[in-house]
Amino acid sequence: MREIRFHGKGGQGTVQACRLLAKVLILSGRHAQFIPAFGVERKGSPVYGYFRISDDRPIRSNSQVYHPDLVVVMDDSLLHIVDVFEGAVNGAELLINTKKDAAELGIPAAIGRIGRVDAFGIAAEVIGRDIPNTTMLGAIAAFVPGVDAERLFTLVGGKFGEKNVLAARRGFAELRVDERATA
Amino acid sequence: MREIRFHGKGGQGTVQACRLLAKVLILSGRHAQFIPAFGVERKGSPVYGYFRISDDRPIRSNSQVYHPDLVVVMDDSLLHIVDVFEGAVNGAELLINTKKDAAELGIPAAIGRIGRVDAFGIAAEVIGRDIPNTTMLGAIAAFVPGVDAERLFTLVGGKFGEKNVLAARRGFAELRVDERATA
Amino acid sequence: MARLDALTGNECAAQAARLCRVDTVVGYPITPQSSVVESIAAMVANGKMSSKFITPESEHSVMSILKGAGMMGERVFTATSGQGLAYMYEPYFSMSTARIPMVMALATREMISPVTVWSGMQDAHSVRDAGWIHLYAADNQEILDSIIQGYLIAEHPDVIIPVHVCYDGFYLSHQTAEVVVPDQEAVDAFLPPCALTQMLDVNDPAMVDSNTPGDLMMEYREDHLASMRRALDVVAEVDAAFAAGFGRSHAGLLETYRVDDAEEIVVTIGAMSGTAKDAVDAARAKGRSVGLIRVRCLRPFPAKALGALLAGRKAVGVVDRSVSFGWSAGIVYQETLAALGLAGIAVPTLSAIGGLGGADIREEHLARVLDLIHDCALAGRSRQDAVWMNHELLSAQRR
Amino acid sequence: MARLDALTGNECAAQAARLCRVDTVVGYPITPQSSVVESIAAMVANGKMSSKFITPESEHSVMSILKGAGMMGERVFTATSGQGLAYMYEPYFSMSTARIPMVMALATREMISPVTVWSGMQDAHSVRDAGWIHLYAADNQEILDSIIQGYLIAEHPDVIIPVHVCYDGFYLSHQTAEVVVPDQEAVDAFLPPCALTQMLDVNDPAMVDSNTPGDLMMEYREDHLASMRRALDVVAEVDAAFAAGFGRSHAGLLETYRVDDAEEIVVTIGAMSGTAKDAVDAARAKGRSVGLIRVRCLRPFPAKALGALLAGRKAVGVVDRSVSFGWSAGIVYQETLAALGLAGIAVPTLSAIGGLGGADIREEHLARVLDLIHDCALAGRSRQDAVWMNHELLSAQRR
Amino acid sequence: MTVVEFLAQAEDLVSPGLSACQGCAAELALRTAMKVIGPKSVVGIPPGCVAGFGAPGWGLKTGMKVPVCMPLLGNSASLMSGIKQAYAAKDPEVRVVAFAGDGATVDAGFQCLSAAAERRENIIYICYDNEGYMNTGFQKSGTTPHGAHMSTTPSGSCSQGNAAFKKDLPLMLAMQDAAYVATLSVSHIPDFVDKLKKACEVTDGLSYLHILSPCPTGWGTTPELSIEYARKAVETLYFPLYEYSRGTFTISKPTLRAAAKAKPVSEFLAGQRRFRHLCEADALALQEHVDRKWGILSRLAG
Amino acid sequence: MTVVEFLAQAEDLVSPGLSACQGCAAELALRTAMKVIGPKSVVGIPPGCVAGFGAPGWGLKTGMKVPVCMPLLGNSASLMSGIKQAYAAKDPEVRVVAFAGDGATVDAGFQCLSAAAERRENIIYICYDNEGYMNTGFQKSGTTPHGAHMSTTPSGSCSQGNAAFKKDLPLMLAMQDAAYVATLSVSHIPDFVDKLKKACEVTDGLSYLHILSPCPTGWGTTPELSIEYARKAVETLYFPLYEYSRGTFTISKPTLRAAAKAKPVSEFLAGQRRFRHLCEADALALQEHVDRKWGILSRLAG
Amino acid sequence: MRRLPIGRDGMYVIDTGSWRQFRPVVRQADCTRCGICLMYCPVNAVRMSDGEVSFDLTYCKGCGICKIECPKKAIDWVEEGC
Amino acid sequence: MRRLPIGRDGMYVIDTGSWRQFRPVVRQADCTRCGICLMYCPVNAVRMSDGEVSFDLTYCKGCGICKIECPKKAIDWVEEGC
Ligand SMILES: Cc1ncc(C[n+]2csc(CCOP(=O)(O)OP(=O)(O)O)c2C)c(N)n1
Ligand SMILES: Cc1ncc(C[n+]2csc(CCOP(=O)(O)OP(=O)(O)O)c2C)c(N)n1
Ligand code: SF4
Ligand code: SF4
Ligand code: SF4
Ligand code: SF4
Ligand code: SF4
Ligand code: SF4
Ligand SMILES: [Mg+2]
Ligand SMILES: [Mg+2]
Repeated sequence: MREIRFHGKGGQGTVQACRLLAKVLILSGRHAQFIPAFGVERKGSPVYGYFRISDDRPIRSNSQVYHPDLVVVMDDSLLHIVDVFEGAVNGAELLINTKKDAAELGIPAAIGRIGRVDAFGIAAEVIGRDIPNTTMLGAIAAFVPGVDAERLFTLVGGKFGEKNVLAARRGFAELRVDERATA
Repeated sequence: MREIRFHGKGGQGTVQACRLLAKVLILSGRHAQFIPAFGVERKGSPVYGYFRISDDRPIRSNSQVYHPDLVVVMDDSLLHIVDVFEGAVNGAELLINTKKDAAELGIPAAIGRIGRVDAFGIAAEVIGRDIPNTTMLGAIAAFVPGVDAERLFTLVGGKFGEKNVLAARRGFAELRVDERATA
Repeated sequence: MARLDALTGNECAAQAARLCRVDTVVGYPITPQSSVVESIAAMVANGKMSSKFITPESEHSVMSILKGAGMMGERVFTATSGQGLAYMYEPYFSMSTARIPMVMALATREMISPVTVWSGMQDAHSVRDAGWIHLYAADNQEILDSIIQGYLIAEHPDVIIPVHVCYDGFYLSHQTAEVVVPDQEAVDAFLPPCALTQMLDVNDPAMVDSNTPGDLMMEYREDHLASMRRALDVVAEVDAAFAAGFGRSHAGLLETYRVDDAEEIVVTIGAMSGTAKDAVDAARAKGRSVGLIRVRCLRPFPAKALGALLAGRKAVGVVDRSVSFGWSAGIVYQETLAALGLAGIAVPTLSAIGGLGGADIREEHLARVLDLIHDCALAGRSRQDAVWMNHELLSAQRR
Repeated sequence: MARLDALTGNECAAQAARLCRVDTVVGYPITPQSSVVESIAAMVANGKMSSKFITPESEHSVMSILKGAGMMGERVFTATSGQGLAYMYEPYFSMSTARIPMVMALATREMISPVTVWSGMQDAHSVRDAGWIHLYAADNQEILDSIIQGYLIAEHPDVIIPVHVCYDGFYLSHQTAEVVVPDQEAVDAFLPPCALTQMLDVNDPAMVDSNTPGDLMMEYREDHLASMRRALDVVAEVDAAFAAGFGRSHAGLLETYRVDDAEEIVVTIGAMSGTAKDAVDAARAKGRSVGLIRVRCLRPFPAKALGALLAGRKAVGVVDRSVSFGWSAGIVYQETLAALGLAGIAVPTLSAIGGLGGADIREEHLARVLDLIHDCALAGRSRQDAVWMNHELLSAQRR
Repeated sequence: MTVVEFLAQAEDLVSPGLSACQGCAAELALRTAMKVIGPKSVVGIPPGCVAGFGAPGWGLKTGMKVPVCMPLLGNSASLMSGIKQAYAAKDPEVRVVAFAGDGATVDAGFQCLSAAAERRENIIYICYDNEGYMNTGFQKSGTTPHGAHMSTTPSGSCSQGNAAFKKDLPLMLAMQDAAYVATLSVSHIPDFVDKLKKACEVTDGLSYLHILSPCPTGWGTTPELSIEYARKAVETLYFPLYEYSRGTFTISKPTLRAAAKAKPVSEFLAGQRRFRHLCEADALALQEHVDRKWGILSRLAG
Repeated sequence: MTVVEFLAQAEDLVSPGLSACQGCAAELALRTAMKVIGPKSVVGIPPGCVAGFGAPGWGLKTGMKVPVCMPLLGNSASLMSGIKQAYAAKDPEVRVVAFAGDGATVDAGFQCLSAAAERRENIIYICYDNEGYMNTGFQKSGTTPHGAHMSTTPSGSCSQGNAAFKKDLPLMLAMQDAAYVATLSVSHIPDFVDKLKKACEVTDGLSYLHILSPCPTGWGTTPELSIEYARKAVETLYFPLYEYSRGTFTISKPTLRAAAKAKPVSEFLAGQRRFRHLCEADALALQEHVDRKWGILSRLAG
Repeated sequence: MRRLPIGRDGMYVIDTGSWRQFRPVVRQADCTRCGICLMYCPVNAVRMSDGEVSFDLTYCKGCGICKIECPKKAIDWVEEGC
Repeated sequence: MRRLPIGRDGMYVIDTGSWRQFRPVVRQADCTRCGICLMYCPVNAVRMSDGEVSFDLTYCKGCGICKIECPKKAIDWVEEGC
């Protein structure tokens, strides 16, 4: 079982991305579950998503994720607003939309592998709007083992249109990964 | 404990009479209880009243009266519509508003003492309307031992006015009682 | 000086509201309660009572206006029945959870469908978990006294929960009986002037009742439940204080009648209890070892006290004027079972249901129920199906 | 052919309504249910579903329009939550007592005050005695399947009672999970076309739901209760038939998990059950002898079955997402106590309350509750006060 | 066929003996309306006098010859909408009728009535307006006139009766553009029958018919004067008769005639026990209200 | 003092940062209205966007500088009546205000609003009309215009969006003779401020203010055009500005100007995503509805 | 018993004729058969057949409306015998 | 805890300035101080003091209404730096 926590801001399409990711995984025969956090979701306010993936047995827990193995951050400005690493297990991974280098982000030592992608930049170029979700989906497909990327692109196309497929493909391609050793 | 059942028709003031009778008894230091029956009370439809009097201990029962010691009939036309004697104990008494003789009324053998008064006639004369209730109250004071007649007249006056006091007084005076032996 | 009078149950409720000097009454007519609010309207119109009287377009508004006035710290009152209670259910619920300590009279009524306007306690019992305190009166005097007690309970600083004073529609609401009407001075001495918090004050702006996250919500509920637990004592304390002041007690949480040595117990609620005492006396006269417990306070439920009273009995029957659809039995019966479960005692039980939709509960019915309780005691086993207190039960008896 | 999909709980409810070929859906938005009726509106607007869709001005009207259509013999559907259920309480009650066998989805929600739109089962639990059958789903697949089962149960000629399919607001309503969507043919084979009585027919004029005297009212209630008792079997039978047809069962009335040899039992309801199974496994791994019972059917309450399952255990804890204000404990707990009382068994018990107003029920909470159940078992005594599944409980654990 | 001929031959669809008070105009309104609406209809009668006097039946017996049910006090328009929509699929010609008191219409059931009008539900909604909650004991409703003594607005040393003014539901529903709106009086039966016929013709929305229905018991008048009081209400413009449809208001003939030489509203008030305590000023306030209302109506129709 | 000067110096009684969408007219309406109403006031905000964006606060924090509470969706006018009547005894000058969405006003809360108007409760009831249930996800309300695509009246192969027409609450309350009724637009702030001042003056009944409140998120427009859409609504007579008091209707200046050369309603519809699917016929139906309504209003004011 | 009660038990009928204290009697000579009494009778108790106006006394409640409304004052008011 | 929550914990404030993608900037030279931008700003973020118009950027959401409504087109639209 893999537990993932998503962090986004209202308006960045985090929930839609998570739902689509769940669908990709489920249609690929894996078990997946997504529970959005239930606050007042308005443009700009922090948004949380709790995600579980399991290969062996169906997922039974219906609670939020408190000890993520992976933290996905849709917008690096969240680093200043929310403690995105709260409760993360030692050696947890991070996937983040950022223009910056990993070193600039002040990532705690407990975090191991780090994926970075400039989703805003890509989205702005490809879609013309700064909505990072589809680009991030592509990056996730590259970062998380076992996500069927082609199926993902197909579903993205069906749901968001061709430009977003391009964004996802670029997210997939432009992911930069830093491996770090943790305690 | 004395259990009384009243029979009247909607519009004849049975409930008001019973309430007033209860008050007279209670103010005289006796225990009394009146529960009206709960149907659709409209002009002309049969109306029931359940009444209990006790000299010794407070009344505890809150059910209807099924085995009356006394049946009060506000209008002898009810004899054809309702079985006013249903469940009456052997030797029960009857007080009835009627112009007729006791013999004409077809009263069952189980009924002992019978009181009769022409309440319609008196009311028509005295009040100018055929509402028998205050006349019957007077008759009850004459028929039922221990009802403080003067107090009753006072309360009737306060509630219904002087004409009705006259009606009550005439009901009191013009009651005719037939004593019958029962099995 | 206290005055002896012959009053209906509804008049008792109106007199109590007057004596409690309520600030605002909001009333909407419904059978069998209407004469409560009508009596109050008449007293107000004639200067015999100084509260405001408002009559809006529905019960949803009745409770909503009361909530507004209650948030302003007023002492408020209303009365309703059956469908009226159902129609106000949404604001009714939020009245208790907003902790606005009013008193409401309920002349109980069966719920439609099919259509009825008559007696039954389904209305009250079905909303037993909406956060209110529920007292059930057994006679007219108790209606009057319980409303006075109700304000003291509701406004008790450890409680601050609204109180529902319930009484059998028609059987009490329309019954004329002897009642002692206390005088104003005595009530004033017992019930201090209303000193509730004014929640909305332009000189001290505050926000009341806004979006509340889960952790905080849990705290509110925890406090509500703690206050309810405390109310178990307060109900008893207030009745004791009332007895001291007025010379009449209404038994606090549970009334007991000839239970001390009783092997068999019948549990009742409301007006049937008086009739049932007659039935108990008759059974005792026949040599039966039976006693009666009347549930006066259904919410909070005096589970421990009831469990303690039931320990060691040979059988317990509960007579209900309502049904628990989920248990195919009566609601007070279901509550009593839970009290047994909590106490961990095994007592054969029986549920008897009667008096729905205006049907009468006769002494004969109750006598038959006492027989059936005795059967349970003899068999040492609970009765499977509920006993229906209808014609068949009486014919069965005759056979 | 059945189709695997990733759906929210609300989408499952909408899909189920479509598959059941309901004639009329009346919908009013409320968080967290809104997307049920929105999905249906969209399917209707796009010709993917052929029922009528009506959206009136309030929930009182929602249930009233449904009652009208239901009296005409239509198969009808709606969904609501929290305040919506409260606002429709009056017609909601009369829907069951008029014996109109619809199915309603409820994305459960905490009741205000204070204001909340979040999860909790207070809405559903507080109306448990309004005559409906209540099923509680534990995951999205069960939502979909229970609604399909619901129509078969509701319309079963021995039942004819509406069914409420409840599921945790947000935690399921907004959860995306894997769901098998059965195909129309399979559902058609399982659920025959609606053949309910048209009560109002100009060619056969009849009167429906008019003034009813007490004796007759008693007969109606007696029949309702008998049908509820029968529904206990029907719920189980229908689930078994469903399993035969679709290869999935939802455990009928009560789901059991590792109970066979368990000395200690935790009773759960709804979505927390999955999390609790993880906690049970963890406790088992630590050598604890613990099992889980999930209440799927709260109304009718499977008291005997539950009592039988609890006999001989060392302790039982019940986890609630609601409170019984009158018991200062949880509502399923109170029901469980009554089951113990009925069975006449003494088992130490504990009430745990959590997840109110959107608060999360974490595996850690449940682990702690299992510890406390164990304490009860060791002490051989029930725990007095309810356990609040909040931060303090977790900090207490850490200490 | 004259109106009298029509009424003489039309089947009475209501039980011949129901317990309405002597001289109850609601009974007349019900029987007459049902003669026009005819047997292919389903009727809903919410709590109130008409339900109370037994039109929906009692126990297992029915009070009407057409299918009849009893909505809640607050849901008639919704319940009947559900019935109509379901019936429309089977037989669109079946008329679905609510016959509701003023309390069920302008108070507890107003919201859902307004919503049904908005949804253009094709039902016939008839309000018999006896100006109070009569069945429960003569309490004030939203249509109770200013000053009336009712049991929740009693006159007394501190009160002059009802402080509010009569709520004008027909105008409000016209402002909502209900398909057909009309006011009817039992004193003008040809007009009454005519409007009911029009309501039966409507297929694209809700017809709202508001009938002034004198109540001798509640108003404190003798039973034989019920029609006379209804007539006075029309002649004093206390209750103007008119129709609304598709943006157009039409004043009905009896009211046009009355307007020509309108009598003072005091003629309507005289002799009613509920107005016994009224002082000059109250009567004046009522007259002003009537004048203002008539002003609005004439402008709308002009 | 000019209106601008007044607004510049008046205290903003609302939290400076609330989570209304960018360009939300309801936020403007709330802040502006409260500047006029002033600090001696109690406000009730039922569920809806304004409550959702935090004006009543969150957790233990408040969103306003005056006492504020949150009624139920269906009881604002009643709850606030209770507060006002209680306050009247302590300090009659305190203004009691409901600030409610169209859903809370014309749908679930309509009945109690109408009843409060009838009782002449002295409250100020403000409806910000964004033409839908926006907070719960853009569903149709009673004021949603004909044809609009909303999430419960979606357009699609079998549907052209909302079948009903916008319910006209201000006219309905005027027919009920509420003490003061006015329509307001955020595009005409001097008129807006003026009407609020008048509402504050009323002491003998209910003031009902109906504000058209463009919602960029729900209407599918860009945030910067909110005022422009409100203006177009006035200029096309889609939303005429007027007042009612004591039987008299007065058309407000901006609408008098607009009426002189009214623009077609299609100018208001253009560019809104909710109307994207509309065909010619639908637009025509809307135009006809607007014309009919304007006809009625001009007759009333004439 | 699942269904709500239907009118199969027949019609709910009250013999309201027994309420009467006075009974309407037409003076046929003065009656013009205008039908106004029929139009206004709340209980539908007026019959016009064979050119004569009569009353269904099983149900006529004796309200007096026909008497008042008759333009010819052709209806007499006769007290019911006790 | 008996009372419902009151605003004693202070005011509920969100720094909505962080939502902005573009920021309004007045060209003071073109500005006539007519105050229209102030009148229409939904968040009350326009300040007119010392004869200058400015914006409270802590809360200005960058909706663009002031820009559109300014009769002098005196407000520039500047993208926020990332
Ligand atoms: C929710 C609810 N509240 C109250 C009642 C009680 N009630 C029954 S009829 C009625 C008044 C009806 O008045 P109206 O509609 O004018 O009919 P009328 O009795 O005057 O014929 C009331 C208040 C009810 N049935 N339901
Ligand atoms: C009884 C009830 N039903 C449904 C809801 C859910 N609900 C909350 S806000 C809302 C819509 C409010 O619409 P409106 O008043 O127009 O405000 P807006 O969101 O458009 O600002 C609804 C339906 C509720 N709170 N209470
Ligand atoms: S009280 Fe009035 S409306 Fe009711 S039945 Fe009697 S006369 Fe008719
Ligand atoms: S959805 Fe519309 S009304 Fe609601 S906050 Fe956003 S813009 Fe304002
Ligand atoms: S109203 Fe008079 S004249 Fe006309 S038919 Fe009747 S009795 Fe004859
Ligand atoms: S007296 Fe009345 S009931 Fe009898 S016929 Fe004449 S109008 Fe009809
Ligand atoms: S609207 Fe333009 S000109 Fe007017 S004050 Fe603002 S910036 Fe200056
Ligand atoms: S951009 Fe919008 S929020 Fe910012 S100052 Fe201009 S109008 Fe106000
Ligand atoms: Mg009426
Ligand atoms: Mg809105």
